[in-house]
Amino acid sequence: MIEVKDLRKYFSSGILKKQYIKAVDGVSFQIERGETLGLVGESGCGKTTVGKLLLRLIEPTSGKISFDGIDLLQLKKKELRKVRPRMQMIFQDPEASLNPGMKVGDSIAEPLKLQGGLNKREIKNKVSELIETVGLNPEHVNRYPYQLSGGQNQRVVLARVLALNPDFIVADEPTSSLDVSVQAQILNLIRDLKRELHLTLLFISHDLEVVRHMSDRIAVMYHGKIVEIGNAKDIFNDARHPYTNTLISPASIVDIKTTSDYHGVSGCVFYPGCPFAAEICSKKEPEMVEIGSGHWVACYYIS
Amino acid sequence: DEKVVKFAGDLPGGDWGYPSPFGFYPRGPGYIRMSFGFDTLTWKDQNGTVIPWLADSWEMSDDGKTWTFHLHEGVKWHDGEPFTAKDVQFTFDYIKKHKTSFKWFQTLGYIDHVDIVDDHTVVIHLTEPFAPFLVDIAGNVPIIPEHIWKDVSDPVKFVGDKAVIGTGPFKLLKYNKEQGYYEWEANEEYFKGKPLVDKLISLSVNDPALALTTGDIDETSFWGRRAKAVSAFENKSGFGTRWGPSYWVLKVIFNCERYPTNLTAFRKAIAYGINRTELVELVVHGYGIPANTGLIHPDVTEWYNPDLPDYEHNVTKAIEILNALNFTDTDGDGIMEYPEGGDLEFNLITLDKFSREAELIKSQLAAVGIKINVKVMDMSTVDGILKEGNFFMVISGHGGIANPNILEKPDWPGGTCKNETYTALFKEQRETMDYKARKELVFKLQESIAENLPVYTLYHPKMCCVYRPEKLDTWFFTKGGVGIGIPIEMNKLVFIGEEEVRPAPSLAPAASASPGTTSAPTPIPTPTPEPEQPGFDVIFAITGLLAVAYLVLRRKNR
Amino acid sequence: MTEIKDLNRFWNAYKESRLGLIGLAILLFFVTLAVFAPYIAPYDPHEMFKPMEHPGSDHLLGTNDIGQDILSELIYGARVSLFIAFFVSVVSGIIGTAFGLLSGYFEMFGFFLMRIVDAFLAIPRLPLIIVIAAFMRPSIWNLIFIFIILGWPITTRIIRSEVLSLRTRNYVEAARMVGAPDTYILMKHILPNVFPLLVVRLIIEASHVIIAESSLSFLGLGDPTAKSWGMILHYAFVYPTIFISDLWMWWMLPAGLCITFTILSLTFIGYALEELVNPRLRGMTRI
Amino acid sequence: MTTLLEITSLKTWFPTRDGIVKAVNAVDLKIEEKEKLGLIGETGSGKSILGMSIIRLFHSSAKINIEGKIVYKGKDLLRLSEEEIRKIRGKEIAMILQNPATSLNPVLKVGDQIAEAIQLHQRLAKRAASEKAVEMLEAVKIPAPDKMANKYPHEFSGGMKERAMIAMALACDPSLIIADEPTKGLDVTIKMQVVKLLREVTKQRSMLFITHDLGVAAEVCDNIAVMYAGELVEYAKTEDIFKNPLHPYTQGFLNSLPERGLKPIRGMSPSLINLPDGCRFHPRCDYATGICKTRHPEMAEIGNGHFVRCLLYDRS
Amino acid sequence: MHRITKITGYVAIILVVLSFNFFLPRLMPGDPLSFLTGAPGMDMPIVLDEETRAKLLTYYGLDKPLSQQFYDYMLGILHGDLGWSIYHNAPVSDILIGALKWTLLLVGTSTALYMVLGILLGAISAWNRGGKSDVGLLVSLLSIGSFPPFFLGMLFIILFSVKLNLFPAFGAQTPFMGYSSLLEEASDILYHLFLPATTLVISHIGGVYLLMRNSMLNVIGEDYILTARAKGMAEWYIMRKHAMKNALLPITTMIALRTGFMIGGTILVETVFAYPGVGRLLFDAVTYRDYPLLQGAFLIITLVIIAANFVADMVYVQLDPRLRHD
Ligand SMILES: Nc1ncnc2c1ncn2[C@@H]1O[C@H](COP(=O)(O)OP(=O)(O)OP(=O)(O)O)[C@@H](O)[C@H]1O
Ligand SMILES: Nc1ncnc2c1ncn2[C@@H]1O[C@H](COP(=O)(O)OP(=O)(O)OP(=O)(O)O)[C@@H](O)[C@H]1O
Ligand SMILES: [Mg+2]
Ligand SMILES: [Mg+2]
Repeated sequence: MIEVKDLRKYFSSGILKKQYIKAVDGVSFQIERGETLGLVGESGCGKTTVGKLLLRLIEPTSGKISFDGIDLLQLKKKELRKVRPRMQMIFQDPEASLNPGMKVGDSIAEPLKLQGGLNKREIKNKVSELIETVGLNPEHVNRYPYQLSGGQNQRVVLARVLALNPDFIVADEPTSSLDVSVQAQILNLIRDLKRELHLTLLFISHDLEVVRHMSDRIAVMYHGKIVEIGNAKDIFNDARHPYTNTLISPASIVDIKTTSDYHGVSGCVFYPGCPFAAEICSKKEPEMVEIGSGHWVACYYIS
Repeated sequence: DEKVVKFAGDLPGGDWGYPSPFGFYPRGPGYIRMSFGFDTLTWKDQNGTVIPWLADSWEMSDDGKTWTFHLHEGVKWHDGEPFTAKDVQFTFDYIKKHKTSFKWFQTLGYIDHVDIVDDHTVVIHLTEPFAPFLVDIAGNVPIIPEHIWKDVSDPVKFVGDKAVIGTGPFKLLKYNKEQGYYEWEANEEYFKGKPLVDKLISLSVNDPALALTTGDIDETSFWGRRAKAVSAFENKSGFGTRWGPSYWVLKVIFNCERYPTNLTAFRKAIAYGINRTELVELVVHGYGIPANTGLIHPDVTEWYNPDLPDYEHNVTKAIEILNALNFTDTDGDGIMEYPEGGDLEFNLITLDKFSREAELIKSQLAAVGIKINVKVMDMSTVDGILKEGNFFMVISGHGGIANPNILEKPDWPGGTCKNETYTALFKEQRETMDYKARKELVFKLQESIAENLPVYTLYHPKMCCVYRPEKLDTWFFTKGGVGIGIPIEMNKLVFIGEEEVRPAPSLAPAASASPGTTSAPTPIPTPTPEPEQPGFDVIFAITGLLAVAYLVLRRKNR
Repeated sequence: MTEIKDLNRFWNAYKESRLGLIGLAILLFFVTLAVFAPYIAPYDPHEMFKPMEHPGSDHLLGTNDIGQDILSELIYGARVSLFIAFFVSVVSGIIGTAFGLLSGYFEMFGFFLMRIVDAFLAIPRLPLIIVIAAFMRPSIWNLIFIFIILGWPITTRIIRSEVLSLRTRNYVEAARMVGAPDTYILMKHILPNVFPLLVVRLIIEASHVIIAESSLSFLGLGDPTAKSWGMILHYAFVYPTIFISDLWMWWMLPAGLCITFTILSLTFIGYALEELVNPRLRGMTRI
Repeated sequence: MTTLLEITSLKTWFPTRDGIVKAVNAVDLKIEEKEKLGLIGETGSGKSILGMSIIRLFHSSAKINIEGKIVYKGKDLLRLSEEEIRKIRGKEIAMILQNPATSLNPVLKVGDQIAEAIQLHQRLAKRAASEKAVEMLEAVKIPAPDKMANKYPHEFSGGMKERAMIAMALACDPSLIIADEPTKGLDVTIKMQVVKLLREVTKQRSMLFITHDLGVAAEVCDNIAVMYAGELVEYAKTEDIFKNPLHPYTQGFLNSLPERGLKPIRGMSPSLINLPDGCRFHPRCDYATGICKTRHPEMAEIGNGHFVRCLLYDRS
Repeated sequence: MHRITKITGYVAIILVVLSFNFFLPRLMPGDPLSFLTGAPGMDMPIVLDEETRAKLLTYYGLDKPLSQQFYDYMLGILHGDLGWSIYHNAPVSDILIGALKWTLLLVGTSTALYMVLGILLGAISAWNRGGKSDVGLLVSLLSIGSFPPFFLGMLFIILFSVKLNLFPAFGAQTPFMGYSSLLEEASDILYHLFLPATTLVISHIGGVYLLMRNSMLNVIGEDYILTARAKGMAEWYIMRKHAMKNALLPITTMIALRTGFMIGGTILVETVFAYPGVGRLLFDAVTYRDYPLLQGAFLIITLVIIAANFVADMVYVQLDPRLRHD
């Protein structure tokens, strides 16, 4: 369904002397139809950027993204607009995802209106249908986002995303701003909807436990690169990359050196903080190596 | 005790330029400040009589082209050097050479060369006879010391102590450009006697009336509508007032090349349509008089032609004339139409300061059926427009109307009204050395203006100086204006004590600008500067009535 | 933010601010004067009576140097001053908003436009007004033109920075995701959300314009044929005895106070609105 | 063990335009010397307000009504004058605020921010205070502390900022530390480092540890109090809470954790302005009976220091 | 990086302004000789013949083609030569310095005063928000700030000069007082400065006050203020040390802009009090189409504005450590 090859996104700053932030630096993966890929990694490692790139909300520096056989990056603006409804994104902060000046019903109806083809009645029916699907009451339709709780707003977002029957959804930390019990509600909802509607999902989170519950496969990101990818089980039971290990049992590794200056590193991105770092790690970037079925790791220590 | 007199002018700002002959700004107050330090060959007294100054006496050749001056002996420059004929010769040579540097250069072209006879005698040769020579050249050009200026190549840029060394009654002590302050001290050695004041200070104030009450200044003058301020001082103890004319006129300049203002009859209709009395009453609150339609100020009796038509306000007549020109109000909207069709409507351009006048004229002409749009612009823009000839009517004013020279271009600063016979007449006048004959010609010039109306004059404002008599009580307005006609109470004679320098009648070889003749015209009796007090109540009553009448008329027109 | 959308809610919130209500009341007073000037004013302001009358039963505030009723001048002055202020703030607001939206949304355009705006903002405002006003015929429309020219860059800048932040809001991205065209996003999602800010800006601009107009008039660069408050002050200031007599009390003072109170009302309203718009300030002062 | 702090029927209410927000509603709580007490509960249940009430630390914009008693070392903190409570703040009771990224003043050097409290409370000279600040940074394991003391907050990483906050709290050697979600927003790895550090430095002190994160609470605390809608609903030893949660809310809370199967509590948290009658939790409770709607349960000891506020366990 | 863009920006702006004030006056009607030769409404008509006119044009370099004039003008500026004022008949730089020193004195003192006062009052007001002092300050400062400066100036003259006779109504110095000591001179200058400076202070203080108050209100809600309080710091200390510094950040640029604009904007106050200064000079330069002076005055005003911005940037960087190492 989704195939990403060597995707890169560098943010530049400065005019005369360019400075690059390598937010995403050579990321490749695939997601099968109906599969959920979990993406974990520490804050700022580029997870959101990957998600936005997949939907072409931002333009990549280089790389290739194909969606259902379509080369996304070749599409013109108009063609893109046609493809877009098939891929949607749920953002971290539900309040910020809704226009504060619009009633939530209008927010949900908006994609339907833009898509055309439906008359007002049909739209209205569809909206109430969606509202029900995500477990809201019909009365909520006429409220403004500030009149709803965070969890309810996230449901509205979900309804809005579902309005267009997308095939592929990027869920970018959809519950990180919510309370545990609300989080459970939303995550369950997403899981159920996914099953019912045969959605393909990229699930982004920094919380490993959450990802574990949501995903079939998991990719671990560190500073713009994927360092390990594999089945959820494999990652949890047989984590290979030192960074993945620190994520799974954080207490086991103490005091990884934190350095902000990883962009200058020519070798392994994790090298400055790695307890097993060898000389070679600082010189050359490790390749992805398949060590089990569909389980890939980029680390010299392992290979 | 030092006697200090501080004064401020009525015009805004106090900076009139560096008071050297080449540094002052080319406006009246600038020249006056310069004249405190520098003397001319002749000068004018209160009556406008030309009196000996640096020159004790003079003679003119019969052809009017050669003038011999006998200089006063014992005159010294401020630095102690003696003043001689060489300085006079140098001055004229130098000024001719740097013609553009001396701001009042208009008449310099008449000077051919200057010869020295002896240390105290010079002969000035003119290129052609020039009737107003004694006033416009001998009484205007400041004599500068050769020993200082001979090495100065760009006089405009020459400033400093040396640049202000003259023979005048005052020596410049300090000059502060940005604050507009001048300070002079008396020249103790002055050949006409020690000045009455030890120090003279000129200031820039925001409100002269206020500064006068607070004692920041001892003298100032008010002009036109601003003379209203005088009423606050008139009966106040500790203040004296003195009224005088300002040789200034406000006029409507017509475009004589553009239809319809190129039609003399049309201009006359406008003249009849304008109510000048109302203007005087309303805009200058009565502190003025309806102007002489021939430009020359009525106070200047030797040149003023009293028999000119004055186009007394007459709406019916104005309409008649217009109708005769086929301008009629066919559609009954109160506005006449061109014979070709279209409303008779055009712009009246003026400066910010005359906007009240323009508004009034607009409403007056509306009664005639002419629709005026008032456009107010800044000085330089109006100047540009006048030069381009891109206008119908402009309201503008100027001074200098004590001197027949002003008649050269009656529509100055416009330039659309060209009249060959008039130009020839003016030239003839200028070369006519006989007073009576010249006067006749000047009368004719005025008649021509009043008849042809290249401009229609509106009013002459009055002026009043208010002063503290305990500081100085000798202020007077000079008839015909100081120098070439500056209407100001600052004739330097004021500071010297008039009596001492008033020439013995026998010494006066020529009075006024009637050169070469032994028969001096009978001295004009000194008009006691009468503090004119128009009966305010009456004026206001009239004004009120007029206003009501005007309103009634206007309503009717609607 | 949302409160502005919901008028009732907005008004309820606005009512909380006593300053805002006072401001509104004062402004309404002047607006009423302006709108109903012909019915309120005792005379035509151009009509001339006896000049320099002291206040009396005929002329409550006396007459000016050419005999016009000062009270009537003041009442009609509200027309001119308020008209200029509101016309300019609305037009420069529209231009500024249009440019602000476009420059905030389209990067290249924004970059170039901002350079122009920077240049405009670096040029000293009052001197520039003086230069332009001196060169152009001082008429109301020219003044309006000048003020618009000088007003839009500031609005543009304010709107732009708001758009820049709105543009990255998730709901804008969400709209893009469902295939909304740029114009739709600008009009539907961005414009309504910059609106509150714009209103505050318009109010502030209006008060700037009133000051600027009166300043220019005071300097003699206004339209001398227009009866604005600034022009009344100008004629009063150049009147020779204004400072040494009591004239100032009925000639200068009322006009000055009219300007002052109008600006005051706009300031109060602007303050109250800003309190609504800026959530951090909201409810801070119950005055 | 002696009691360090005893809170009795503390009420912290906020009168607002819409009504009174009863953020803390009759809470009784005791903290022993050297006890690490955890306070958990969902968002908006009043945990932070409870913590802040202890030293009367509020944003100055708030209108507050506080009632009850907070006895610290024999003094009722609520009766102290503003001047006196200031002497307690930072010196006796220190607070680590929720968000390290915004809780450090961006324009002051980190070292100075630590030193100013030392200077104030221990009456040290500026120099000495600065030296002490460096020591504190060293104690929280910040590399090159002398250099880092001269840096500004933005030059610190998230974890370092949290350490700096801890150093600041420790600076005057307080007896009690109130830590309000010190690990919020931190990455897993860094979070664990911070937790470890906290455990180390509070060995000799008491701590009120407010958190969302049950895993962390389990690591740090001796006892845990669970808060719901402004009240305590359960109080027990840490293991007891995890192994044997009694209150339906606590159970539901634990069950909604991903590792326990993501089973959410139904319904929404109540508004603190219009609290439900009876048991505050009854609208969401699976075990609620009729009486729960009307009778407000009291905190009752079920056994061995395990308290719960639920009618299910009410023996009376 | 940021700084280089800024500097290029400044240079670009200066260039724009230079060309703007070179070309604008020349495109407009009227020429600089008109006042020399008598212009409408002046008292002495002077009729200028073509030859003299040509000579004058040559003298002032106005006969050359525009491009050449522009080149000369730019070259002159590079050499620090601003030209020769036609109206004032003096070097433009001398005139400007003469006026600028008064303007700077006026702007400098009043800026310092209104900034310090505005910032302090704003901080105090925000700190006691909702309290009596806040409401009082807010209403009174917003009110007095609503007076147009020239109107305020006139009221001051009437009150303090006419009625009470406490302060002089015009000028920057008592003319030719002949000071016996520096102290006397200074006090005389201050005496004259009082009314104009007060006018400026009053008409500007409201804006700064409001900015500071808003900014301070934002800061007061920040967590680090709570942190400081949690440390037991005294209120006034927190306000001074923690809050004000942060609150000043966002308003430095605004203050700088205002200061810059004041240089040209004092013209109103200068007019009312007949105070010598750049504004008045500029006004006259426009009236008389004195190209060199106009150019010079505009350049100086722009330079001051840019300098004010530059200073603001520097101050900003000094205040905000986050920007210091870029
Ligand atoms: N528009 C942008 N301009 C410049 N830098 C950006 C931009 N967006 C993101 N970055 C940078 O790219 C990096 C990756 O950002 P991203 O938002 O993808 O991280 P993340 O893994 O989603 O983090 P988090 O868990 O905090 O959401 C960060 O260093 C961020 O600062
Ligand atoms: N100044 C205030 N005015 C009115 N209500 C307030 C105020 N401060 C806090 N509250 C309310 O008090 C309740 C308790 O807030 P508190 O911050 O203690 O929650 P919490 O349990 O710490 O939540 P979180 O886990 O999100 O930090 C919340 O509903 C909050 O809205
Ligand atoms: Mg992210
Ligand atoms: Mg909290």
